Amino acid sequence: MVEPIYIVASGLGIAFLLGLFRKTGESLPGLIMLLTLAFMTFVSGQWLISLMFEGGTPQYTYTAGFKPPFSINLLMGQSEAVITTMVNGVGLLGGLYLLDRLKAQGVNSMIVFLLLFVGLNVVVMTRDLFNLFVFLEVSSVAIVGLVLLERSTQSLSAGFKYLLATALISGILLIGIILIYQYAGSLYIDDLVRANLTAVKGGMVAVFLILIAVALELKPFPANGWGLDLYQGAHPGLGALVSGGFATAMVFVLYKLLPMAGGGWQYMMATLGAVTFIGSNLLGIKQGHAKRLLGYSSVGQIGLLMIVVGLSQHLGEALTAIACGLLVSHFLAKSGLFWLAGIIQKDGLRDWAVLRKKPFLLVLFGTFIFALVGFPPFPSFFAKWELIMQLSAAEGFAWAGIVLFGSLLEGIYLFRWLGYSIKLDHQELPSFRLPWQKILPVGISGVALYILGYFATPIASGAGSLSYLPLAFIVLVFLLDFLPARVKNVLSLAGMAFYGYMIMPGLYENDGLRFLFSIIFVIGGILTLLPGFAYTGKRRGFYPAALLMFAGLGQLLTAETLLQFFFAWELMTVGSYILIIRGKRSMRHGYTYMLFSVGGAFLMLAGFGIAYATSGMTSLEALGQVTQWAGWASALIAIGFMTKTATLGLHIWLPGAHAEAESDVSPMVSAILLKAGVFGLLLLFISMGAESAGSKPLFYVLGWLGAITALIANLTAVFQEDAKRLLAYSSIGQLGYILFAFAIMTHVGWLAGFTYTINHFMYKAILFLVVGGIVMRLKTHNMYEMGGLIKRMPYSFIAVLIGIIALSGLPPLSGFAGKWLFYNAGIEKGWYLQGGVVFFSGIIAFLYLYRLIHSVFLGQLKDRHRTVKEISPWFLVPAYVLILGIMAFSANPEWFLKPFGQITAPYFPDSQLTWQSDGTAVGQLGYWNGTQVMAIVMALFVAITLWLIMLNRNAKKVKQFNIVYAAESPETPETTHISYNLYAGYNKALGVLTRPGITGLWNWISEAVTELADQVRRIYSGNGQTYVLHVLTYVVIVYLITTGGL
Amino acid sequence: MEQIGLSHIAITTGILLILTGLWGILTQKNIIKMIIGFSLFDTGIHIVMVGVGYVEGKTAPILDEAVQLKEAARQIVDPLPQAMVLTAIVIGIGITALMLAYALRLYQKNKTLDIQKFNDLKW
Amino acid sequence: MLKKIFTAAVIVAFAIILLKGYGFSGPDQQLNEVAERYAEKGPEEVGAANLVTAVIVTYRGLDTLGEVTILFLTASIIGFFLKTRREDLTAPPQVRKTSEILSTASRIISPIIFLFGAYVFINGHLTPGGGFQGGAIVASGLVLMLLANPLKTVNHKIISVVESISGISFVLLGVLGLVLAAGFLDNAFIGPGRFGSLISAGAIPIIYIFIGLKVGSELSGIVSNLQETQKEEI
Amino acid sequence: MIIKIIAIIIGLAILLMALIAVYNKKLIVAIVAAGVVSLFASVMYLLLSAPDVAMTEAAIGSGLSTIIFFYVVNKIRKNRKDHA
Repeated sequence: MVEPIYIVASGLGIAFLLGLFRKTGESLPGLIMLLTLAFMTFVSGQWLISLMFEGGTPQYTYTAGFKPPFSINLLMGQSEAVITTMVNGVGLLGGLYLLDRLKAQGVNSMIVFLLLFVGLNVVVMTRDLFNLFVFLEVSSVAIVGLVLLERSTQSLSAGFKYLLATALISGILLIGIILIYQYAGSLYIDDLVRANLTAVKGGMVAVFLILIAVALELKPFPANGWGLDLYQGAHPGLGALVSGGFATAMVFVLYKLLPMAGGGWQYMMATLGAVTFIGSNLLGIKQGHAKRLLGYSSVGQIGLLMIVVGLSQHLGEALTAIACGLLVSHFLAKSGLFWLAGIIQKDGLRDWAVLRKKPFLLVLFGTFIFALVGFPPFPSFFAKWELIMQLSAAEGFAWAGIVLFGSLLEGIYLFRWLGYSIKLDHQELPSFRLPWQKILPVGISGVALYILGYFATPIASGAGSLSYLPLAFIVLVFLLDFLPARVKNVLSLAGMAFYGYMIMPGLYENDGLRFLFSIIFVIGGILTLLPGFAYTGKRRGFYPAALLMFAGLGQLLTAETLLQFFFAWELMTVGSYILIIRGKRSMRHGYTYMLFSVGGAFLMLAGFGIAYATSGMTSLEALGQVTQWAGWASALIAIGFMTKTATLGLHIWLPGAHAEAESDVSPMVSAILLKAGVFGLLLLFISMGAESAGSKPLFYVLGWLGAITALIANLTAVFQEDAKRLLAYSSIGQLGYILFAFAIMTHVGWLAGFTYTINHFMYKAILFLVVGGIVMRLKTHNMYEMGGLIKRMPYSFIAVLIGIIALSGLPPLSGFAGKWLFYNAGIEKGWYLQGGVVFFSGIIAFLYLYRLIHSVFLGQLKDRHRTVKEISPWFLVPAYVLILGIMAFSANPEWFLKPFGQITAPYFPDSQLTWQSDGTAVGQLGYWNGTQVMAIVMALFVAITLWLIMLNRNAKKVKQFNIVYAAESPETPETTHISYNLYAGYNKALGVLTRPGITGLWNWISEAVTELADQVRRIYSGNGQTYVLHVLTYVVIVYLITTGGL
Repeated sequence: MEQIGLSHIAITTGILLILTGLWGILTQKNIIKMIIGFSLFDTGIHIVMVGVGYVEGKTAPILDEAVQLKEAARQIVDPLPQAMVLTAIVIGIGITALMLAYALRLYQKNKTLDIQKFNDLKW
Repeated sequence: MLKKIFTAAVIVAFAIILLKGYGFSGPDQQLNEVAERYAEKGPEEVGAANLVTAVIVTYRGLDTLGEVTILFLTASIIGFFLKTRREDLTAPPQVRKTSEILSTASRIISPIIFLFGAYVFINGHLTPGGGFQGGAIVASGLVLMLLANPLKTVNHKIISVVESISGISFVLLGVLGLVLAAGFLDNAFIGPGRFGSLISAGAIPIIYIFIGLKVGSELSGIVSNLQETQKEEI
Repeated sequence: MIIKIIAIIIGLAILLMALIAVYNKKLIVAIVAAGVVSLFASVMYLLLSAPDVAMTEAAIGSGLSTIIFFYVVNKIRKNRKDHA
């Protein structure tokens, strides 16, 4: 083992040595510098391995061999090893990244670079307060020096402001140190922790000054203008070092020094962190400059870590894991982002669209963004989970709320940024150079995030046997992304089939409910992947995303613990987000979808926190064991799920997302993805129980919500001109039915719910597949630009016809079964009014469904569509498979409803449906025989069809432009096409209900937040003197708050 | 007068000097003046530090004929704050020099020493 | 104006915090544990008559190393920050002629100042003074030379070689302490000598010489760089 | 007793010089005043039995520091003249 002091000695010695190389050229010194950093990394890494995995003992180094407090001592313990390894690692990678800059500036700049890391290492290891001050100065001065790697006026003024502020801060620290020495007679941190200085009046001030100085070094909002200017003005390579290296070390210093103060002070620090986390992320929303935005985000993340450190007494043993998880994610992601900023050299967020030129950089960018917000499989996900769980367990719900709210704010600007880079239309996308020494650090950061994420899994309670097998498969597909789409499609189908083979038999044996959903998720997945064969080219990124979504969906079913469930949920979100944003005009919709998903997921997480806290369990059963705040937990979780089911108020992401998605993505997200929300709600409902206290009002509210959602959504669907948008609104409405049915919480209600769930899956998939296929052929979504397609696309016509009959709930098809059960259940429950609303919305559904046939397939064929071909068989085949399903359901409902009954029976044993031997179902209010109805209607249908064909013989054929019969102008269909604004009359009467009031509300909220951010950020006047005043004022105000007066 | 120790006088002077320095830093628009303010601020801190280490009526921590080895602990003032101040003074000049170098370059770039004029980075 | 009042209020509040922190209790009567131990054991453990030196070089040697590092850093930063353009150096300088008296005096006095500086840092373990003070004095000698003859450019090569060699030696001496004696920067790997004499206190005089040389060269470097700086090289 | 009175006088001198340093319009005067503050401070250190610190303050605080200030201000002036 190499003594830790050699980290310092080698760094310093080599730095001094480099002074001799000033005139000899820059290549050799550059190499020496990197080798030294590598050596430092090696030493600290060696200690890391020894202390973490081999049970090594911490190593103290005393100057001149005297024991503290008489000498300075350095400690290399577990946490020190972790932090120094991180710091040195970023030094090594950052040095490589900046090498060309450093060479251009000469050997002196390399000396400065090296000394920055010597300083940080000592800051981390030292146990002496004054020594900490000295080496903190070394680091700060080195940073000020490295600012000069860029010689613009901006970076000069940024460096000067930084220098002013840090000079004041270190002065405050020095005053604190001398006061500490006065009261404690020692500078040894362990002595000071023991001395209980806050009990003495002056000692309290001393401790306060030390801690506030350390806090200020973390650049707390709002006294951090100088730090933000540095991030913005300096070379991004330095930004990475400050954010990844300096801030990391300072968080550790805070952790090291905070025990000097008592409990109340720790809350103070957590409060400062909370203000920083929320404030900084709020201001990020308005920020358009990439590096400054990264600055805001860095500061915010450090605020989060301040919260964690401040609340350490509540986090118990999990503290280290949580802090490390957050720290390492932030460290890797933020350095990576700064390095990326340096590579593409664009300041405007919108200009990051150039990343699209290099897909692997885009992937890395996405990785960093997801890691920052805390998505799986990154360490931050597990850390954030555990943080929320532990905070909840300590009943710190407000803190948990703050953490989640701040994270949501962060998500707002990070995902907008990601959206720009994936999709923003950009005039020109200039290419940029990619030197290997710049790519390498970014790549390593990205890959390290995945690897560490894998190893960080046990941080979180309830991780259990989290399966990474599907993820490994996705990584494989991702690596094969260069292959043609068809090959990848085969591979994906094979993967899905194998996955289904793995999980479905087990579910079939044990759990009907999950088996039912596995049919939707896995079989549905396979069917909706088939249309992929219709695409040519590579479809980069499609398959990993789709598989990610399906893996998430599948793992929802196999999850046994809360964490596994949440993990799967987030995977599904990531996958579906990428799928959705792939659409041509989907940037905004993908963004909205992501925000609602993140917000919903955080509410869910909060609910899970309550469940974990009150039940003490990590398994999914915890949801049923909530002893306290049950109403809160249920409501939070329910809202979380309802963001996926797009219940009214939380639906605004859906129409755009589904309508603009690619033709084969729409059925995936509409027919399948939404069911994840339904599944979640069912789990919740089951664990809540119909009769438990507090549940009833919730179900009542949910029932109404479902009914109103159905009404408004169906009504809105009626007025759509865009076929896919129409189907999207229809989905919202259908999900409203499903919510309503399940909220009834009776046996029959649930049967209705299941019937709707499976049927909506089938017919919505059919409709979206066929309409998607048509859109692919015609290149338009607008129904008034279609028409007469029955002649060109007869098979599509039949599929849509069957789809809408099923959807409308007319006998004989399966939709009728749903309706019948539905009214039975509603009446039985006594929900007449709600039932009436639902009934009314069912009638409205006819209006829009009619349009799908009338405007698309009937009428006159457009001139330009005269030669259009039938839609691709790859769309038709899955649609017809699903039609078979509908037919089977319709012909013999017993096959389906009986298993549904079995699923439902354990939860609602009363008032079950009874089945007679001829397949007649008997409920409380009547009976119904699907097979007979089917037979009769089929007979009628055949008869009528034959009669029509007979009549057709006498029909008179006319030319299309025979004006007597064809009252339309094919040139400007908008104005004269009969199907344009078909329901204008209804719109006058009922349109008021479809005014986007909710959208307006959300818009208003978003504008208000943005405006607030814009106002608040004006405190950063850019004047260095004002920044210094901010720092001093911050000290005074925090003192006033802490001590309650002067 | 008996109640007031030499260290009290020094520390009061030091604190007032700190405040004067801060006032200069926060009110002077000229960058050079601000730097002077910082140098006063630093000197004030140093005086406070030495004042804290002072023990009434004792001699410098240098052992020679005047200070017997055995008696040392009862005759000298605390050497540690002095050592810290030495370090702090040297650090201080480093920072001052750096600030001045910045001031020089800032002037050469913008032809002004007014701190308010360097606000192109904000918000 | 409002801002000034606000500033004043903040400073007054800060003053109150400081006064509370100091507390103004009665005058200290005795040393705390740490200082007492330095006083009692210092001469024996370290061998330096000047206890401040003992603390600086040995007990808290790492601080000193850090401090030297900061100066080194500053010198390096100013070095690459104010890099001079070649043509500026060759351009005819427009400097006033210095008086004959000053240049003559500097020729005589400068070496004396250098000698005095050296004396101060060599005797640092016995009398007041040491590496920093000596180094600063050496640098002032250089300033005098520059004042007397502004055209004379200081030989950076020598400065930087002295700076580096003394820095490395400092670190190496520290490591020698680790290898040969009790710990990093332990001065005891050289015999203690007779207490109070020049050759005593183990390696302290040697370390202080290097500190003195280093501080002197660093300060000289800073001063000469500031003196020579021209328009920025872009 | 005498020492305390001297200390008070020096303290007042320090503060007076500091005010001059902050408020005098002429940079040169301000710099000299700041140098004098350091010089008085080093006397204060002597009174406080800190000869080491006193030497350092005298050499570095009032000596070198002032010189560096001068150099820079000179440069700036020359620059201004060159420009004008």
